[in-house]
Amino acid sequence: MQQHKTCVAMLLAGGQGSRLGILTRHVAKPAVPYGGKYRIIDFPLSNCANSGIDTVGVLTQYKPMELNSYIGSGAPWDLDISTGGVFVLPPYSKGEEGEWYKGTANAIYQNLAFIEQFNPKYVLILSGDHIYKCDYAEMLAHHIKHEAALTVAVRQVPWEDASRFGLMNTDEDGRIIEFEEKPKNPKSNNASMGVYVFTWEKLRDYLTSDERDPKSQNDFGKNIIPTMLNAGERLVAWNFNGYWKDVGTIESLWDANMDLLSPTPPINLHDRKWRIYARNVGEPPHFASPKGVIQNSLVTEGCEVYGKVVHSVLSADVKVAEGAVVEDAVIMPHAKIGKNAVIRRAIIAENAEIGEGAVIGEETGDIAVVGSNTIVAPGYVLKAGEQLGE
Amino acid sequence: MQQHKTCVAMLLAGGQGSRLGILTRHVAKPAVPYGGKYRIIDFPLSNCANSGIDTVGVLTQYKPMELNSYIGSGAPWDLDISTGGVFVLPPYSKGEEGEWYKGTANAIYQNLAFIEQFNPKYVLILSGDHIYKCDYAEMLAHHIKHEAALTVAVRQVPWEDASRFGLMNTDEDGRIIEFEEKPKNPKSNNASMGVYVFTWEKLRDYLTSDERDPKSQNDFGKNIIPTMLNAGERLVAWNFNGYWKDVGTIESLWDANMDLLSPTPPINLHDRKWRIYARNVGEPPHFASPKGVIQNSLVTEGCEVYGKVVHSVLSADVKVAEGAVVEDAVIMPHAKIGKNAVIRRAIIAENAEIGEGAVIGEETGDIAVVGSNTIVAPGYVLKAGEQLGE
Amino acid sequence: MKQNIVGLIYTGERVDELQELTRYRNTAALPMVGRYRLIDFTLANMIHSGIKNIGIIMQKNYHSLMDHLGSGREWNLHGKRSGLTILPPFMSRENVGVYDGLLDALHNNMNFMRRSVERNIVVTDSNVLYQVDFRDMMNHHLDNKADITLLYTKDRNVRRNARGRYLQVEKDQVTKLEIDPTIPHFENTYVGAFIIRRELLIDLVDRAVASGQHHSSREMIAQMVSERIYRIGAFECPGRVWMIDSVESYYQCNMDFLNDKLRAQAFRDDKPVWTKLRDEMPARYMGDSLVTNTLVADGCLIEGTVENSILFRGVVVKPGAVIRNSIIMQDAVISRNAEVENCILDKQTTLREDVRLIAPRSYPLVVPKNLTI
Amino acid sequence: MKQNIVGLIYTGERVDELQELTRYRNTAALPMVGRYRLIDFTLANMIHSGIKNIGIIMQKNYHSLMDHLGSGREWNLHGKRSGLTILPPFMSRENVGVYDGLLDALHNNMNFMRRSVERNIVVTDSNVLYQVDFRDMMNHHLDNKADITLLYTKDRNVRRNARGRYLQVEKDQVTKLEIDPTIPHFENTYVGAFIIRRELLIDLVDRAVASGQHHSSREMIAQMVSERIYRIGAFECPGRVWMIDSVESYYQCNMDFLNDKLRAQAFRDDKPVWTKLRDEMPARYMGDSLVTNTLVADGCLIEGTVENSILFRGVVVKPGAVIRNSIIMQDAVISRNAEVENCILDKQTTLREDVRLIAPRSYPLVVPKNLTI
Repeated sequence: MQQHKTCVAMLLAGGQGSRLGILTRHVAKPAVPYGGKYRIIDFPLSNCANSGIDTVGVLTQYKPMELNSYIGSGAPWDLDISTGGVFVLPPYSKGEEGEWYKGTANAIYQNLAFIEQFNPKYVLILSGDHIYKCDYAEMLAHHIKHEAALTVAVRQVPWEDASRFGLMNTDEDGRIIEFEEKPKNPKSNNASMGVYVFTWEKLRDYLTSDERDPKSQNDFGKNIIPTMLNAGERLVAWNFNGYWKDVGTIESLWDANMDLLSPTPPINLHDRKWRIYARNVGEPPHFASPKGVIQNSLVTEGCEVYGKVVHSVLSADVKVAEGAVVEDAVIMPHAKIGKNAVIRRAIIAENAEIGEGAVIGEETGDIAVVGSNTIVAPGYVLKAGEQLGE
Repeated sequence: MQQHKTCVAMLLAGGQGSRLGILTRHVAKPAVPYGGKYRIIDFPLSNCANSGIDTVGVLTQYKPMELNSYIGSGAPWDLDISTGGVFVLPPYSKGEEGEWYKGTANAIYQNLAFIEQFNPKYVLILSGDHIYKCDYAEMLAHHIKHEAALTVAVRQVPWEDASRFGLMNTDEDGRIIEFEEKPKNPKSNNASMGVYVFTWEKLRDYLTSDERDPKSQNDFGKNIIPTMLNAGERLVAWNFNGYWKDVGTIESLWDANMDLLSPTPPINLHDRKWRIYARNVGEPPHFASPKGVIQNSLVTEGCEVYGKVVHSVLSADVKVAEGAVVEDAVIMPHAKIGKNAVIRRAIIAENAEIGEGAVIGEETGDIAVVGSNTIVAPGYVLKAGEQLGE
Repeated sequence: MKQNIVGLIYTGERVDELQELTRYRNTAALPMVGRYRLIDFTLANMIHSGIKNIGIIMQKNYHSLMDHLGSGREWNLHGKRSGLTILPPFMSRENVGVYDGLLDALHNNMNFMRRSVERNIVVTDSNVLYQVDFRDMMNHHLDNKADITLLYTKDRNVRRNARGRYLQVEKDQVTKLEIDPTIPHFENTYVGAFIIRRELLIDLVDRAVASGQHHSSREMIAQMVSERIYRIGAFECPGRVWMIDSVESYYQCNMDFLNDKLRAQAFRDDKPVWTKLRDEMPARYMGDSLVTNTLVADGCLIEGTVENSILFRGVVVKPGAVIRNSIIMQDAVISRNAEVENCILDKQTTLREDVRLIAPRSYPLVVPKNLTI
Repeated sequence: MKQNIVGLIYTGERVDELQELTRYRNTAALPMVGRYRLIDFTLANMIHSGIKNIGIIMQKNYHSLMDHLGSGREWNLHGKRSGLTILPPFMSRENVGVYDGLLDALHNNMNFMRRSVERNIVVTDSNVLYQVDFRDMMNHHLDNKADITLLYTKDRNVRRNARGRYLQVEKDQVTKLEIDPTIPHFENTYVGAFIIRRELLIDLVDRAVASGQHHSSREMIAQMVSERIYRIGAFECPGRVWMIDSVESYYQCNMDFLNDKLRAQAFRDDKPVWTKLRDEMPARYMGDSLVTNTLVADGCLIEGTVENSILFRGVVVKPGAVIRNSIIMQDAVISRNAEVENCILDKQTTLREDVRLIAPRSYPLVVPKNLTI
């Protein structure tokens, strides 16, 4: 059967995300929990589903198992269809030997045959590192309207931060005339989001020639975009104005969770026209006990709160025992907080168990982290900014 | 959520199957078409579904893309469930560097964490190289009844062939007392089928210690089974009496197809209590034209036969033009046989196009093969035993 | 990508002329062309027009249709965000109901129309077989600035005396409408599909019901034409159209698929027609089989002679048996030396050895399902 | 692994005492415990007993139940080889029917029973909530060499005067049966579930219908007991049993789930209760919320005070609002300073600002769905 997809998405989910410390020791970054019932990868996958993109390749090579299990058949995102769907794509052996993904561009290059089978007109490149809601269909329409070879999603960052980003300098029509990677003296504040729409033939051609260049680092930002600019291809910028958060560090992951607790959260997860889908674990409603206290928090199904929870995010199946205090904290799925334990400005990862009277984190200072499956002894004290884990 | 699976299956689908020549140049062996509408992997997957095993890991490192696309969400085999299902498991990066699968045992070892998450009692090890119908539930019941650490499926082979196999010498109770790999003077004719049921703890322990042995080849037959025997573990044999065909060579693949054309085929694919499932391509019924002739053949939906087809297997969407003759041949999906072409004792792979008047194969001699996507020029002659392909 | 059309299929047509074929199934569930049901072609039209949200209004006899559609998985219509919605007849403490025509059906399924988010809706009957891209029709509708656009055909094959709806079309606009004329005066036959803004349809149905026109949509459209308030567009259906409204037209439609060209029109590589799967093995030709000009589905076992026929999945033709100009449905068995000509054998029928069942070409005989003769 | 029991759930109970709660839905579709429907607990019992082939006999008002079950995907019952089979009321040219009790329903769904391949069948009602492993019951049935085994409970909570079926059980055998006694004489209440060999059930139904006992299965079982031809086993249901047959029992059952122990019995880590998903975000506690002894589902937004209550998905509690001892269903809105006590608010109800709706504990008030007060 001959297939014709308008657009296939390729999601770069490969990074270990080492700046997340012990949180990514056992899982890839896109599988890190966020916001009570989501994982980071739910955002690009749900965006795809809501944008009408039904074929997604997920490129991964680090700890793919948890991601593989989480994605499963793709049903939670309506991506379990016979004419497309979601595929986890690790590097594979070609004849005698295989090779790992060398860079972002190389990861796509190694999967050109995957894309080819869907015979698409356009390819959407995504990364699995950000929390945002985005209608890729609008971006694609922009790309088509401007007959671009490549459209780069950009967002305006404060001028003082601009030098930390890859910047797209555009002319008045939105055409990209220059790309600067972390310049000292930025000429614009249009930061690339690492979200690209390529016309498929262009992508294929430039990836193929880039691969032949032994000096190339096979990276979109460092190699592909500059080469295309030099070749005079039509590159346009597409402005994104919504909430966009890189959750690549402990601090930013914690921040992004706290964002959800403001009276008017900068990202609305209650939007029934743009639901964020997630794999559901089948827990009963959460229980607020007669003596428990819950204030300014997100609490997910399966939780049982006998202690005090203030300004925190509780993921599915978290237990907070009597006398325990959880404040300004992110508690990931299945974690147990023992009696009289105190958790402040901390992230407690999946399945961790905090013993009675333990004190994790402090009222001020850096975020304390307890890694997944870690059992913290009763009375243990973990100071601000410290990490404890297997 | 705590899971408890009785049995998880691990399917070793890694082999390139180089003895299949150009047939496996673009696909892994388990993805090779067979019997008109199946691929080799449909047999172990359907056996799992029919045996009530709903969680299958498919271990692969060579050309996984086609296999990945073919398996998709697992829906054709009822393996698209949220509490299990089918997972394609390639080797993955652990921290800084990754490693390819070194041997069959190492492939399972690298995926111990995958198995662990389902917390099974037993693990079924399968390979993706054989055509057979087998009720693994019976084998599992045998394993449980005999309180074995490992149960090996065996079948009786003719004594004269026995020295080509790994043989399980058993006592009168069916307990394995000796394992001989291709002995010159066989003491039994119980050949191992490479199908194993392990008690999970035993498997985990022996794989872990095998991995620590730098001299081990990390192979079930060469290392794990002898070690377990030496350690005095209870190893039992389970007799399988049905049709079982290794399709590892061009000749045996062709043979296995021809088996289906006998008046009473040795394997019944029309068995409605044990269906072999396959991904369906949505083709209309096949068309036997007013002038076409079809005799003693299997013809799949989507075919159009204007020429003569005798004692052959036609897969989905094969076209046989006027005047063409197809005899003793296997034609794989989407292949086109041009006018007046003659195909005899041949395998024509997927999407191949045979030009007008070309002659492929001969009435006697070895099987001729045309590889996938190959366009054969009009009038071309391919002799017996020759292979033509990209 | 994201679509702006929701589909609604009405399966309530009652066609007594289909005799035993619709005794236990509705017209939409009629087995067609060896492995399909009639509704598969309507679904294919919608799916390949990018429509992902489809409601199916059920009527009497809908067991086989529900069984066929299942979860919608085979059509990739099983999603959470969209997919197939089965709309069974509304039955409450007050209402043990069967719809009284399309208008009544629409009125009782207002919830589905209201809940949908798409701007436009295409409403189709289910007893017509054709190929159309509703996106082309939608574009025509918009370019034509129409309020509603009707699909029509000039195919003379679907004209009937004293039955059907015929349109006078002038400059892409419907100016007159005839319902069930003794002899049709206009060359354009309404194919039973229209496109309209969803909100407008809701409004029209509300008003029509309020004013007591409960019988069918015919009046609604007829009134729209006569009132001249709305601009009623007309879009011509490309290719052949088959109206399945009698045993003869059912038989002829199936037989037409033996024609290479018409088959190629219906089954395009890039627009597969999906249907419920059976996981049958390929068809087997054994012994002295002789099969010509015949469509054969998977799972058949043929040892006899078949010509100018259609064999559905799992049909068994024993040695010496002869089938001519016939439609043999799923799992039927034609025993040794039996002969069948110009017949329609329904599912699981069995013809015993040496039995001859021969009808005139002009009047194909229907054998009801499960019968052994 | 491979199972030898097929499940059949009868959803035809008509319980007028449930008032408005079952006006547009049947008992099986009653919303329970914040995010479930009553049938989810029956399905969980079957799924965790390894039953993979389940038929559901539909009756009047089954729209919401069909919508809930969808393709069966959420229960992993969407496979080809097995899964959920929706059995809508049989309607043909002859029969616009509603079943006249379980026996009639079984008779009209003989096809499902005949097509199944499992050796045994468990048939359950759908208005009882309990936890049982049918494999234990099956083993008991076999060890006991029974022809049919009835599930019963000694839980006094389900005893009713003038209603119900009560069993005299001697040595695991039912020796007497009472139907709707003024005052029950036996301490064992039949829970509405029995296990039997599939072929035997088919035979019994055939014979019962042939002899004109069309009304219900009650007579069939009663007759079996009195005839003393068959060995009628009895298996005691472990744990609590809730019979949902009135507004009061519905209310009490939900409230019982505020008890940690009873909740732990129903929701085990290794036996999740699946239900239709809504993809809601976690519940949000904002402002001066004060919530105690309450079950809260995802999607709620709570800015007011809630105690001893159950909030279904998407409930909004505005600042100053107070909810006590109440069940608030999906998407209900309690506006500022409104107060509700001892009430059951059905889906999408809205309480306007400052409105007070207070009922006595002994007589909880039901507010029908979509109402704004």
